[in-house]
Amino acid sequence: MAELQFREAIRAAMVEEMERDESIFLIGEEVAEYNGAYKVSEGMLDQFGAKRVIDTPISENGFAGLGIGAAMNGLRPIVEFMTFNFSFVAIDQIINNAAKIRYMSGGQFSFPIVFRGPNGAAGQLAATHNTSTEAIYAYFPGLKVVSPSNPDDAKGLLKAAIRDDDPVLFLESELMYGMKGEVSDAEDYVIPIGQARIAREGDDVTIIAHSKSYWLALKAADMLAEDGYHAEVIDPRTIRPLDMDTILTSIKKTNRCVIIDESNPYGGIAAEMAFRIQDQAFDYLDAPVMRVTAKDVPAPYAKNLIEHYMPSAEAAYKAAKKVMYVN
Amino acid sequence: MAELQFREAIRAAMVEEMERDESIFLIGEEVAEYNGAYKVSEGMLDQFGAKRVIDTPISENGFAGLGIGAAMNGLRPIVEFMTFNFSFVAIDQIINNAAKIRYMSGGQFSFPIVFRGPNGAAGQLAATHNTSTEAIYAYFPGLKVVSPSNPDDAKGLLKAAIRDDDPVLFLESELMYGMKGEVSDAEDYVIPIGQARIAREGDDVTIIAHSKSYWLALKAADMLAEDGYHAEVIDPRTIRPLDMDTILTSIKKTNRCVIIDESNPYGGIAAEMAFRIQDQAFDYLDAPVMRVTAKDVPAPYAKNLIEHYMPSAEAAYKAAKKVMYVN
Amino acid sequence: MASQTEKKAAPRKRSTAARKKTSKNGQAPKKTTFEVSYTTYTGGAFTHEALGLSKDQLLGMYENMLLQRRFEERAAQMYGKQKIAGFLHLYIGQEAVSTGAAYALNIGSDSVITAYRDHGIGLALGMTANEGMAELFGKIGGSSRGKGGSMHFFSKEKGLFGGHGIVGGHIPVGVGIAFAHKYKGDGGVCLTFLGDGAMGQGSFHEAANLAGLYDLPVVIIIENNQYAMGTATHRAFADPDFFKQGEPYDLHASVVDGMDVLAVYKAMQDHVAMARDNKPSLMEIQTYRYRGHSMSDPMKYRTKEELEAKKDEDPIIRLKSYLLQHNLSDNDETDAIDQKVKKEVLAAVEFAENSPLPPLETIYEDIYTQEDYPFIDQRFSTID
Amino acid sequence: MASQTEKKAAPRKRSTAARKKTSKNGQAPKKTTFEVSYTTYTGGAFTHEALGLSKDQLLGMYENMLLQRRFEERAAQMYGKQKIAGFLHLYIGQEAVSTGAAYALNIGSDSVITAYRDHGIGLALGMTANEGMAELFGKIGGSSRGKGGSMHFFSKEKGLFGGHGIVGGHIPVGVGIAFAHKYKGDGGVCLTFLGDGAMGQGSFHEAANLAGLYDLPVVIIIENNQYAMGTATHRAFADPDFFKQGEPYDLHASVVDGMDVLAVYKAMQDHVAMARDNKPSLMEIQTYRYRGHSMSDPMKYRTKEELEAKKDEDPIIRLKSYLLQHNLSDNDETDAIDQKVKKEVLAAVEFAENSPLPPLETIYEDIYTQEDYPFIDQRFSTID
Ligand SMILES: Cc1ncc(C[n+]2csc(CCOP(=O)(O)OP(=O)(O)O)c2C)c(N)n1
Ligand SMILES: Cc1ncc(C[n+]2csc(CCOP(=O)(O)OP(=O)(O)O)c2C)c(N)n1
Ligand SMILES: [Mg+2]
Ligand SMILES: [Mg+2]
Repeated sequence: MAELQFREAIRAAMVEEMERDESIFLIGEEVAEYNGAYKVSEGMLDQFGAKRVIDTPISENGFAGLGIGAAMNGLRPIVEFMTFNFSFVAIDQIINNAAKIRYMSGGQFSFPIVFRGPNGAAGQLAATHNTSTEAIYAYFPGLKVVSPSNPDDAKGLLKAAIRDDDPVLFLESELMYGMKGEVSDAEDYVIPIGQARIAREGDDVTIIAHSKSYWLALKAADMLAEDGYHAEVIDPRTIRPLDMDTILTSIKKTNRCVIIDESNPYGGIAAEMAFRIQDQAFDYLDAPVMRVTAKDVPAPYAKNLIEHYMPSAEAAYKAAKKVMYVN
Repeated sequence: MAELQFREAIRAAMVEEMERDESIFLIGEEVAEYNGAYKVSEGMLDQFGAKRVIDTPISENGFAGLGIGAAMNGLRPIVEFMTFNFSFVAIDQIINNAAKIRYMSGGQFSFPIVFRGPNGAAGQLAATHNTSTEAIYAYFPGLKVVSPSNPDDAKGLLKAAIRDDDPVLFLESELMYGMKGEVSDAEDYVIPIGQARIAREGDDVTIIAHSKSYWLALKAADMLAEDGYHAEVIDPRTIRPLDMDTILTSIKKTNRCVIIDESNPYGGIAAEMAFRIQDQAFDYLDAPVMRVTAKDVPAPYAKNLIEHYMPSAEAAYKAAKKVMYVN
Repeated sequence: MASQTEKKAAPRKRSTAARKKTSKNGQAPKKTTFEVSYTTYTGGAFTHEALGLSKDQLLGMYENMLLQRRFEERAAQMYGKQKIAGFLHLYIGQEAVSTGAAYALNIGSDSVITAYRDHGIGLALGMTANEGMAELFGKIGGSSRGKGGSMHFFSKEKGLFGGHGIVGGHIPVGVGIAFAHKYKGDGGVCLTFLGDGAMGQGSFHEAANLAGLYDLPVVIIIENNQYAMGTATHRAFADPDFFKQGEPYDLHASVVDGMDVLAVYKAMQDHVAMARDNKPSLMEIQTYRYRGHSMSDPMKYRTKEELEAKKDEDPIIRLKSYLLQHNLSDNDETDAIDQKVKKEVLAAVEFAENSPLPPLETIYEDIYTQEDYPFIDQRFSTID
Repeated sequence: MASQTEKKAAPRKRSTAARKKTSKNGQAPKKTTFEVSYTTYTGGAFTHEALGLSKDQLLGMYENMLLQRRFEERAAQMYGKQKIAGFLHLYIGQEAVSTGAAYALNIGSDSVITAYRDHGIGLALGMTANEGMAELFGKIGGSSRGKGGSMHFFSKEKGLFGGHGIVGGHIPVGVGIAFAHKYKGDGGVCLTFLGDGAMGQGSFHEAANLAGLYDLPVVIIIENNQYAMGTATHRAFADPDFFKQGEPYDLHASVVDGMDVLAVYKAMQDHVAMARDNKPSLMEIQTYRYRGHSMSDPMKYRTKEELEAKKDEDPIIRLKSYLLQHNLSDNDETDAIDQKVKKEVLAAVEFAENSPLPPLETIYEDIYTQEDYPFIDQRFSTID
């Protein structure tokens, strides 16, 4: 096991796959000569050259579409959005072309393309630079959405995403790029898309959380442990498709569930998970499924406000106690 | 009470408001000389002239942004999207500018703007022309989302939307434009945004549905009536904010709920409603909240497939019986 | 291209340059000018000899155009009989563009992408009337298995990458298809067609710049049929001279008479040759659609006279008279072609009629390549 | 503008035109050219007398530029002390642009919109250092009550419509602000600033066309500081001569030396005058940013030499030497201004320090004008 930063794990996945397959290339703003706005692609231009590591103008709609056309014509693009906040000017390409052309062509074309980059809250950057896009993209059949919480999952899942013949949105986080973690150095480390991970076992309450929120879940679980309660922590890892089997199995054991998600609440993935849980495990629930999310407001700049805006381990801890009907 | 087509009711609302307030104008593709792609704005160019009824190039991002700038600078634009499928190339304007600038400016600017046009499934138009956008826009705080099911609500709610000082997305339907209905001819008919309508009272099961789906709900209620069950039908009318009081009151009476929504299922508004219902009326629910939605696939062209794709009254009827545990 | 355009490889220092001028020029502000050149392919200016086209090739072009025409006339009729639903956008009047293009390509190794007015180019490239008509009918025998309909003709075999319904959305995709040709070094080029109305979309600007920046083997072709739905170009564009849009992206531009298949063919040859050298370019083809935008269009935005005048330029009649005037063919021969095409189209209607509806389970096919993708389980929530 | 551009009101029939040519021209394809003209405002070419600027106005410009400079130098220092967080994009080096623009406007009745590098224009228009610094500190006394931060300076009073973080997203908004000026007939104009990098966005193309089509009182101003983050313009654009982008939208274009406040002022005067006549136009200002893109930029993409050379053109030093050379001022006078500005900035830091954090309940304010909007109730779901 090597210890890698999150950004290094992502880079390792891209490098290994690009060494394996000539048809893979990386394209995006500042990915080449600048070595990546967040240094994720550092050194890749030197290793692979300008043909395969490509800087673009600030034209997300243009280069996302370029990637889609390249995928239709036999290549395997990795399209980096500097952040997913900027994917909205390209969303038409993703949801109408990448997600739907295969269907509209009766299966004649496939879309082996990965759209990756940081997603979600990133601190004091104000409202336009803190958008969580999980639910928006997961809404569209034809896409897969992956969002890892740690370097090991990031490497294994990104390799899977790059090999996948369907379009995958791979959601990272600025705030986690520097985080270090053990990463398997297995020969060819691939984690299948669509499998949740049980990070911690327990039978009192299930806490579901992905990406940054996963770490809040662990913290909340620790706080609960101090009170003598055993929380089971599940990291879905893949947002679409959801691994409901793992989730339902846990809930049938704990009968209680709290979902942490830093998205805004309305129609977020917490709502979708909760819907399916009450839909498919109604008789097992001893309390409503609760969600701990960002507030129903745009993200503010001020330090105290953005902290107040974000979900917290404290709130998750309290929510867990609520669904256990204890205080 | 005058009988008006849905399109006539929308036109009446725009005409009355434009006669009342010089600062209101209508802009969009084919709204002026062509009289509207769906004839909603028929005659308005003649009445108000080219200054206030304005044809645009096919530049949704451009003219949506133009409307937003005009709103910031003292006007009250009505921006028509020929359909909301085409709003995706303009979504950045709507979610990052219309929804957030007020916040980012500390309340210095307001956005009295309406984005309106047909939304959702429209028959055999294939995958890109059948998108339901409710959940995507409702996700964003800063926006209001309204989607009426009949001419009377359409007129009263559109007048309210035009007078509202916050940005409102007003979601119509190609397939309903020709539908006729009684419309109040009260002097100044305004229906407040954010109030659901109980369309039919009953105490066995609550069926919630908006826009086209509302008519499926009535049909399902009739089918249930034939079996001797009394369904309460609620049309939320406004998607954001949701009138939870009306919904919860009903559920506390019926203890059962089915939501019909022609959106795709993942993270749709049915998931959000269900989340809040189980969250806030858990102890009253005798069965899981069920949703009857479009299938989890892109919309197909073929007649039989698109019919299979759409939610049906039949499915809602069966779902209602499921939550009543009868067959 | 502008005479004074420097190669983009060399970083430019115009701010310094600007100041240098002051020495020469105390009197400011200073008016400066530059020249832009473009190429015109005028109708009637090209003979088949000059283009090296044989009689058989001309007859092939005639049949190719006629097939598109008759196919769509029949489709319109079937729409009236409600065999076809949704939008049906007819290409009638523009056939010289698709045919001229198809003859300039290596079909199978080159690529084409267009918008929703796509029947013409599909048939021109060799898609069969059968698969086309069956698609319009929404049958399993259709080119997209009934999932795409009129706006979504695709043929991987013929290099047709669609058929796209979001105006402007396919332009960057076309540039990406060209990107892949260059990346793979397979010698292919991509013709990216769009309508005049699509020039209103920012996607054109982004795609044109990417094409010029990366020197991609693409020809961006504006089919200027004068209208976007009911909007004449001069009502939608500050300057409807679309050929001027090449210069800012370092794309050589041409203006082509789209009612003359020979002019179109020659222009396509020249631009395809540029593309094979990785010189992206822009083409404005001036054409005309005889029918309404789609089947429900009152056409109040244009006069009968205008329409009739254009019909005198009918590209099919025009080629036919060219054949007769040059004694390359006679009425018997052209009639025989007419008959052949008519049969082909009638057979297609019958094929479409007899092709089964797509089985309901196919609704879950062709979305993901993954065989066992777990779609949201509606076993409980919606009763199938 | 192209000499041969017809007025867009008159429908054009170029396809006919094209064919007409054939008579004159049997030999085809035919090369055609047209001329495009633009205006150059070169540095050093303008004297204050010629521009009718008084000594006091020049000193005002000097103070105006210096305030921006010192404000940002101090902000950078406060960022180091973690009083400021998030992105901090400094405008240092570009002050001649904001000041030249501000002096050409009727502040209060005219409008300005720009991207996220917005401190300079905010202060130039008269926003106070206090409200600006407090905003950077995220305090309630900030111009946006601490909700916007560095990228989101707004001042309704001064006509600053932001301060926008999505590259290119504000360009159509600027055109809409101009639309409202014309609609209301209030005589106002809107200066819409964007960076060279923003020229990659389709929103420019759509906005420029709308401006030209509707004849709006707007000046679209490209602040070409040679780089977008680490990308030099020639690496992002097929043709980095941005002034060429005016022609296709019927916008008169100018190229301006942005290191000379007098050249900028003159150009702004001329273009604002065009705008007041509802003649939209385009301006490419060649400027330079001395600092990194934001606070964490290694700046490997440019050489020390390039940076030093540019510093010799420092617009503030340049105006100061102009004042001295023309005996309009002396060091005592300029030093006094330096002292005044320094005090103002220090006072702003103190103001920002002492301004309270926004009360937590303000998180729900300034979203909707509706007082009682029912935000999603987190009473139960998240415990406050
Ligand atoms: C983004 C988007 N906006 C609007 C539409 C609706 N629409 C369909 S076709 C059309 C006109 C396009 O005209 P043009 O590009 O000239 O093509 P033509 O119909 O003349 O072939 C419009 C506005 C759309 N499909 N997509
Ligand atoms: C749509 C979008 N894409 C990417 C970014 C990230 N980004 C922020 S600033 C910037 C560079 C912009 O350069 P330029 O327009 O030249 O302005 P300058 O920084 O030189 O003032 C980029 C790529 C963004 N904010 N928005
Ligand atoms: Mg057209
Ligand atoms: Mg720049």
